[in-house]
Amino acid sequence: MSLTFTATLADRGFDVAFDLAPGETLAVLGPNGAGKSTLLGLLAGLLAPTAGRAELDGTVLFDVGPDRRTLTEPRHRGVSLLAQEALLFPHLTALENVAFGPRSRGVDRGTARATALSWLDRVGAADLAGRRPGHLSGGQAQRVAVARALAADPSLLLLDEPLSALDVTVAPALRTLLRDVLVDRSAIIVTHDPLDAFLLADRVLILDGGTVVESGATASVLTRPVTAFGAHLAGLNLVPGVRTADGFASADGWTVPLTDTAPEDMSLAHSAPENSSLAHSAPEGASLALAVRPGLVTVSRSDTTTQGTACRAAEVDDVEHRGDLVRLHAGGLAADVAPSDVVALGIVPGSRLFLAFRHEDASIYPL
Amino acid sequence: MSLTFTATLADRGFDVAFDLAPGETLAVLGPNGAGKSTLLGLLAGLLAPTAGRAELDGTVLFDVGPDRRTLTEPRHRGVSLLAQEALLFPHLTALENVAFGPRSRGVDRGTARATALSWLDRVGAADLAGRRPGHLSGGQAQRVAVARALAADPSLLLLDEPLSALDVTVAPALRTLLRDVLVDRSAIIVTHDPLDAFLLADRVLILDGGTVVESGATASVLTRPVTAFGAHLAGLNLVPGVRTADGFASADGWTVPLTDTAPEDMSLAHSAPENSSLAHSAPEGASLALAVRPGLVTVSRSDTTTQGTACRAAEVDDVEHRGDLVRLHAGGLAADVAPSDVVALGIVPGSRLFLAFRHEDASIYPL
Amino acid sequence: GATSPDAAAGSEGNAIDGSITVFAAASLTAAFTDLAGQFEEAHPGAEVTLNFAGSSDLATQIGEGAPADVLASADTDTMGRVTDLLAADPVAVATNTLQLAVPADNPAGITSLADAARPGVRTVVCARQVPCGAAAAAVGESAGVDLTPVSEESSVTDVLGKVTSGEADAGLVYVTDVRSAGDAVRGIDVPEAARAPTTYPIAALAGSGDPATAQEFVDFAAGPSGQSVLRSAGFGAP
Amino acid sequence: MALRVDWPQFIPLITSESATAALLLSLRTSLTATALCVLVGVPMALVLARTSFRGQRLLRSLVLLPLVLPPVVGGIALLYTFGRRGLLGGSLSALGVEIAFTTTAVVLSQAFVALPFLVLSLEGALRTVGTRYEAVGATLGAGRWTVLRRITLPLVLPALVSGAVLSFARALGEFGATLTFAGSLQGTTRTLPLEVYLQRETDPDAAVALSFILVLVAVAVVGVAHRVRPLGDLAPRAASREAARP
Amino acid sequence: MALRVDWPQFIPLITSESATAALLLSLRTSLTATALCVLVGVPMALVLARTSFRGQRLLRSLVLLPLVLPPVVGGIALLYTFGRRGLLGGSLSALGVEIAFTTTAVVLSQAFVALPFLVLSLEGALRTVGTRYEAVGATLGAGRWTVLRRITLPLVLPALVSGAVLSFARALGEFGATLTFAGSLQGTTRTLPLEVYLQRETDPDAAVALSFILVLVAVAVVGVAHRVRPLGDLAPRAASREAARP
Ligand SMILES: Nc1ncnc2c1ncn2[C@@H]1O[C@H](COP(=O)(O)OP(=O)(O)OP(=O)(O)O)[C@@H](O)[C@H]1O
Ligand SMILES: Nc1ncnc2c1ncn2[C@@H]1O[C@H](COP(=O)(O)OP(=O)(O)OP(=O)(O)O)[C@@H](O)[C@H]1O
Ligand code: MOO
Ligand SMILES: [Mg+2]
Ligand SMILES: [Mg+2]
Repeated sequence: MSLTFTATLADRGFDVAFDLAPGETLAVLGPNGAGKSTLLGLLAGLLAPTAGRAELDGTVLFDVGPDRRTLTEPRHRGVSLLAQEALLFPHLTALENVAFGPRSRGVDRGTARATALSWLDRVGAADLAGRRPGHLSGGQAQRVAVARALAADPSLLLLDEPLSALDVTVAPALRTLLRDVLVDRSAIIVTHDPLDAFLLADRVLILDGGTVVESGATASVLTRPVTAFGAHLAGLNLVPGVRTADGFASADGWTVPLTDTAPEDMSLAHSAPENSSLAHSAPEGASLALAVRPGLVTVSRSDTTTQGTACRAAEVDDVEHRGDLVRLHAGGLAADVAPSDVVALGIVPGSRLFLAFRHEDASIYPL
Repeated sequence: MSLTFTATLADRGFDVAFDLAPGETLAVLGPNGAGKSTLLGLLAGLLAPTAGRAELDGTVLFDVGPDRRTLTEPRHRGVSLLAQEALLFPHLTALENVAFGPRSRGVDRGTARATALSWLDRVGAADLAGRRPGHLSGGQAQRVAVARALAADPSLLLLDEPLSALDVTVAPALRTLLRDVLVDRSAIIVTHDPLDAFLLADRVLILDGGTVVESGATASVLTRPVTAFGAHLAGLNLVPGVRTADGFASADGWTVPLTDTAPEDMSLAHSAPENSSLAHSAPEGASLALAVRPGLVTVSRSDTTTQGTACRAAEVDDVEHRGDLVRLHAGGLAADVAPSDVVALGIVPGSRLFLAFRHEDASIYPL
Repeated sequence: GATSPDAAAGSEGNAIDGSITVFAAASLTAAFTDLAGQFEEAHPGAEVTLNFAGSSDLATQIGEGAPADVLASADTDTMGRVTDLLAADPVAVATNTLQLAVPADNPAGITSLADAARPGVRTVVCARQVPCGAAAAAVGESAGVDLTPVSEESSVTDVLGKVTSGEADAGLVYVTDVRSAGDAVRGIDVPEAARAPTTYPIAALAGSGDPATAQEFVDFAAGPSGQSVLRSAGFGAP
Repeated sequence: MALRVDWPQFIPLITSESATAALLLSLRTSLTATALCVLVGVPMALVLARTSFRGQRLLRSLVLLPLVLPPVVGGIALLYTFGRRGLLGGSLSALGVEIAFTTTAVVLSQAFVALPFLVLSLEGALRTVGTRYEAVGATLGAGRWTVLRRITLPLVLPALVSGAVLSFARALGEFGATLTFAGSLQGTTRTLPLEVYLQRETDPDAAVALSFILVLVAVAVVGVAHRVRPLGDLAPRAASREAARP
Repeated sequence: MALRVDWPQFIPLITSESATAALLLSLRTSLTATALCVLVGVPMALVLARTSFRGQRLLRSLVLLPLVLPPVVGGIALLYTFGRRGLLGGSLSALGVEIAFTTTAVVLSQAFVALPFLVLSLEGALRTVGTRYEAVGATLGAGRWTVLRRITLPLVLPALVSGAVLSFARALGEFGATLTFAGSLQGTTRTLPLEVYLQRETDPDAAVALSFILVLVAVAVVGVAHRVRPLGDLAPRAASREAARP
C-alpha cells in the first residue's frame, strides 16, 4: 500500500509532493489554510488537481497533465475520508451511517450491523446507535464519523482533525484506538496537536501556504524543527542563526560555542545525535538552528552570563498562566517559570529582564 | 451584567442552574453530550426550555413554567453566540459577515466596515476580508466566526469551542485576544481544553449527563477536583476515599496519614490551604478526595513503602508516549516516567509494578 | 322586418361615431372581423371592438356584467339565457348547416353519413351539451343513423381539429368550418342536415353605453352588406 | 366559490353517472400520469442537476415548455408527435398502436403538462442538497447506484413527494391538451375537467359544483402529502429547529 | 413543432398588427403579474415556511388551487369574485372601479394561476435553507426586517428568481381564465395565447407560428434566469463543488 503523490491546484496555490511507504502513517500539520484539507480532498477524489499524479499501491488515483486526464472515481480509490465536518448522512441513524461502508462493500445486512455496532462501541458511542445525526452533540457526531471512516476498512485512511471536538475523557481512548487501527495501515491524519503526531504518525509533513516546508520522520521533525511552526509544534524555542568560527550566532545576539565535548542529546526523545556533529562540521556562514525547551530557559533581573551559559536582555511581550506554571514570551523565546518567581521578580508585560540557558541545554543543527 | 440561570429541557435530560457575577467569565466543561451546547442554545434563544428562568442584568431572557411562557426574542437578549459550527453567512464576504453585528446595531456602513476589519485583523484574518465562506479553510472560517461574535459587542458573549479548529500558531494569540476581550465582560466559554479554563475563566461549571457535577472558582475546581472528569481536566490523579482515624484511606488500598504537620499546599497554583485543614478536621467516615500529579508518582519493580511514602502494586493498563515523557496508566493512577525508565523496567501493558508517591505530594480535601 | 341600414344611417342624420364592443360566437370570427371592418368604413369615426368566445362563455360573461353592446350567438338557446339583458328582440342574421368533414385524402372512403357510422370508422361529433352537438344528434336521428363517435367534443373547432390533423376519419361540423379549413378537409353534404339549420341571432344589449351605434351594428349585420359578408363566409340566409 | 354551489342539487349532481365516470377516470389517469412523471422525471432531474453538457440549458427549457404553452397548443404539439400523422405516431400506427382517442392519450397529455413540476422541484432540491453527502458515500465505497438509492433519493424524498403531488394536481386539472389530443368520450377520455367544461355550456353553476369535487380531491392529496416533512436543515445538528418563537 | 411552421409566411405573420399588439400586451401583463406574484407570494411563502398555525395546511391547499382548477373554471371563479355582480366586484363597482374585461383583469387572471409557482418554489427553498442562519443573525442583534432583507432573501434568491421565472412563464401562457374573466378584446385583453386560440379558428398554421413566438420568449427568459446560480450547498466549505467527474 505505498503511495506517491504530486499535485498542484492552481486556484488554491497548492503544490505538494510526497511519498508514503506501505503501512506508514503520515501526520499533516500546518497553519490554518495551509492546504491540509485540500491534500486529503485531492486524494479522496473530491477535488481534481490542475496537474499531478497519485498512485496508491499501483492504482492510479489521478493523473492529470496537459495531454492526459485520468481521475479515478472516488469509490474505486480504496480511500476513505473523515472530513473536517462530520457530514453524517442526516436520514440514517448512527448505526446505519457506520454500517454504510460495509454494506457498500457487499457485506450482508446483519454482519454489517454487527460490525458497525462494534465500531460504535470502540469509539464509545454504542448507546447512540439508534439516534439520527440531528440529535447528536458535536462530539458525539464526531465519534460516529470516526467509526464510519474506520468501518469502511479502506486501503488508505484519511482523517481530517479527527479528535478536535472530543472531550478529554474520550480523546485519549480514541487516540489509543486510532493507534491500534493505524498500526498496519496506510493513513494520513491532519491535526493541530503535536501529541497526535507523536503518538500516531511515523512521518510528518508540515505544510504552509500550499507547499511543504518540513517533512521527515516524526521524531526528527519534532525534535529538530527547522521552521518556527515546527518548533511551536514541538514545544521548543527555535533560534535561526549561522555557523561562526566559534560556533553558533544568531542575528539577535545569541552565541553558543560548538565544541567537540558539548553534549548533543538533551534527552529529547528519539533525537538524532548525528545532527549536532553535522552542525559542528558545517562550514562557516552555513545556516544553523538552535532549539531549547522553554523549561530550560531561566529568567533573572541581572546579567548572568557565565562560562557555559548564554544570556541576553529582553522585554517581556506576554505572560501566560499555564496551570502551575507561567510562560513568559520575551525576545522571541518562551520561558516557563514558577508563579512565585513571577511575583518575586515583579514580571508584567513590558518588564525588562535577562533570559539565559545553558549551552548544553541547546540543540544545534544545520538547516 | 449579572446572570441567573435555571432551566430544564426534558427531551435532552437537561437540568442546570447557576449564577454569574457581573463581568465574570464562566468556562463550561464536560464530556461530549453533557449539555454544554444546549446551555448556550437556551441562553441565546435558539432553544426553548421546558421550564426555567434566566435573567441577564434585569432583563428576563426566558421565564417558562406551567402558567407562564416568556421567551425574549434572540435579538433583544444582548447575547451573541459563536456556535460550535461556524455558520458564516454563505452569501456575504468575511468582512460583511463580521460587519453584520455592528450594522444591525445601526452603525453606519463605513464605521461598521472599519470595525470589522480591525476585528479581522485581531484574529489574524485581515487578508481574508474579501473571501466568501465557501472559499475558507476550516480554521480560517473559525477565526472569522470568532471575529463576528466579538464585533457584535454583546452584553453576554457565548463561545462554543472557539479554538478547536485553530492551528498552534494562532490558538495562543487568539487565547490572548480572548483574555483581553473577556476581562470586563460577562462571557461563557465552552471548551475541552483545561488551559482555556485556566487562562480565560474566573469560574468553572462541569456538566455531565445534563446536570452540574462540579462548579466553583477555576483554581479550586481545577486543583481540588471532586470528579474524575475534573481531575482529568486538571491533569491530576484523583483518588476518592474516606476519613479514618489515621487519615485518608481509599477503597483500593491507598492510605495517607493526616497529621497537623503535613504540608498542605503542594504548590498547586492558587490552591486553597483551608481545604486540607478541613480534611483534617473532617469526622471519621466522611468522604475525602486525594489528588496527586502524575509527575510525582514514581514507579518501581519492588515495594518502596517507607515512612512518608504511599505505595501499591498495580498492573499496567496502557502506555502512552507523550513527547519526551511516557505516561503509564496503572491501578487507576497515571504516572509520568522517563522513556529510559520504561526501557530499564521493561514496562509493557500487562506488567506488574509498584506505584508510589510521597505523602506530602498528595493533596487531601473533603468532598 | 329589418330596416335598411343605409336608410337608417341617412334618415336619422345622427352621426354614428361611437365605440362599441361586439361579443360574437367563435364560429363567426372570420365573418365578423370582415363585417366590423366594413361597418367602420361605412361609419367613419365608429369603432368596433370584437370579443370572440364560445357562445355559452359569452352569455356567462354578459350575465356577470361584461361591457358588451352587441351579442351575436351561435344558437337561440344561448341568446335565451340573456333575454333580460337585451335592448330589443334578437334578429336572426345567419344560418349554418352541418356537413360531414373528412381529411383531404379521405382515408376511410366516406361518402355518406351512414359510412361514418360504420364500425372501425373514427367519427367525431360535438357533445350534446353544445349547439352543434344537439344539431348532430338531431341529424343522426332524422337520418336514422346510429352514430357511435370516438369522441364528443365540446366545440366545433375541436371536431374540426381532429379531422384536419387526420386523427378522425370524419366529423360533423358546420359548412362554414369546412370552408375556412381550406384544402385540409373535404365537405360531404348531409341531406338531413339541410332540413334543420342552426340559427345565429344577434341583438343589442340594454346596458350599452351607445345604444344607437349598437343598434346600427345589428341593423348593418342584418342589412345587405352584412348579409353578403356572411353569405360569402358560407352562412345561409336566415 | 362554495357560495355559488347549489347545495340542494349538489349530491344528485355529483353522483350522476357522467360525473362519477369522469371522477374515476380522472383519478385513474392522474395517478398513472404521476407515476409516469416520476419514472421519466427522476432521471431527467438527475441529469439536469448532476451533469453538465452542451445543450443542457436547452434541455431545461424544453422541459419547461409545457408550462408556457397554452394548453391547446400543447395538445397540438402532442398531436404532431403522437398523432396518426405525427412524428412518432406514424411508426406507432404502423405497429398497430393507436393512441388518439384512448385513455393512453389522456395519460400522455397529463404527463406532458405535469412533468415540469416534478423535474423542477427535484432539480432544485438536488442542487440544494449538494453533492457533499454523495461524495462521502462514494469515498465509503458505494457505487453510483447505491449512492443514488441510499443517499441521494432519501435526501430529496420530501421534494420528490411534493413534486409528485404537484404533478398529480396539475394532471388532475389538465384540460386543454387532453381536449385537443385525446378527445372527450364518457368513461374513456372525458376527465372531470372536460366534464366541467362541458357542463359549463349549459349550466355554469353545475360546472362550479363539479369543480368543487376537483378541488376537494386536490386539497386532500396535498394535505396528506405534506405530512412528509423535510429532514430539517439537512444539518447534522439542528438545534435551531426548535427555535423559540415568543 | 418548428417543422410545422410555415417559414416563408413567418415574418409577415408575426409582424401583423394584431400579433404585435398581442405580444406587447402579453409581455406587459405577464411582467406586471409576476411583480404582483412576488409582492403577494413572498410574504405568503414566509408565512407558510416560518410560522405554524391552525389552518396552515388549508392555506397551503388554497394556494395550490389554481394548479388544479381547469383554467376556465378559474376564470369563472374570478368572475364570481371580481365581476360586476361578484362578491368584491359589487363593492368595487360602487366605487367606480371596474375590473372585469380590462387589462387589470388579465393581470389578475395571470397572477391567479401563476402565484402557486412562486409560493411553492420559495416555500421549499425556505424550508431547505432552514432557520439556522436567521437565528445566528438574530443573536448578532439583527431585527426581523434586517434578517429578512440581509439573510433570508439573499439565501433564497436563486429560488425566488426561478419561482419568478416560472410564474412569468405560466402567466405568459395563461389562456382559459383570461378568456373567461377578461374577454378577448384586441389591445386590451387579447394576449398572445388568446390570439393563438383565435387564429386556430381560422388558420391553424398561423396559430402554430404564433405559439412559436411564445415558446421563444419563454425559452429566452428561462435561459437568462438560470444564470442566477444557487449558492452551492449553502455550506461554509464546499470543496465538493468541484467534485471530480471522471
Ligand atoms: N437536536 C437535538 N435533539 C435532541 N437531542 C439532542 C439534540 N442535540 C443534542 N442532543 C442531545 O442532547 C444532549 C446534550 O447535547 P449538547 O449538544 O448540549 O452536548 P455538548 O455538551 O455540547 O457536547 P459536545 O462536547 O459533543 O459538543 C446529548 O445527549 C445530545 O445527544
Ligand atoms: N472551496 C474553496 N475554494 C477556494 N479556495 C479554498 C476553498 N477551500 C479552501 N480554500 C483555500 O485554500 C487554501 C487551503 O485550504 P485548506 O482547506 O486545505 O486548509 P487547511 O490546511 O485544511 O486549513 P485548516 O487548518 O483551517 O482546516 C486556503 O487558503 C483556503 O482559503
Ligand atoms: O360558435 Mo360556437 O358557440 O363555438 O358553436
Ligand atoms: Mg482543513
Ligand atoms: Mg457541543
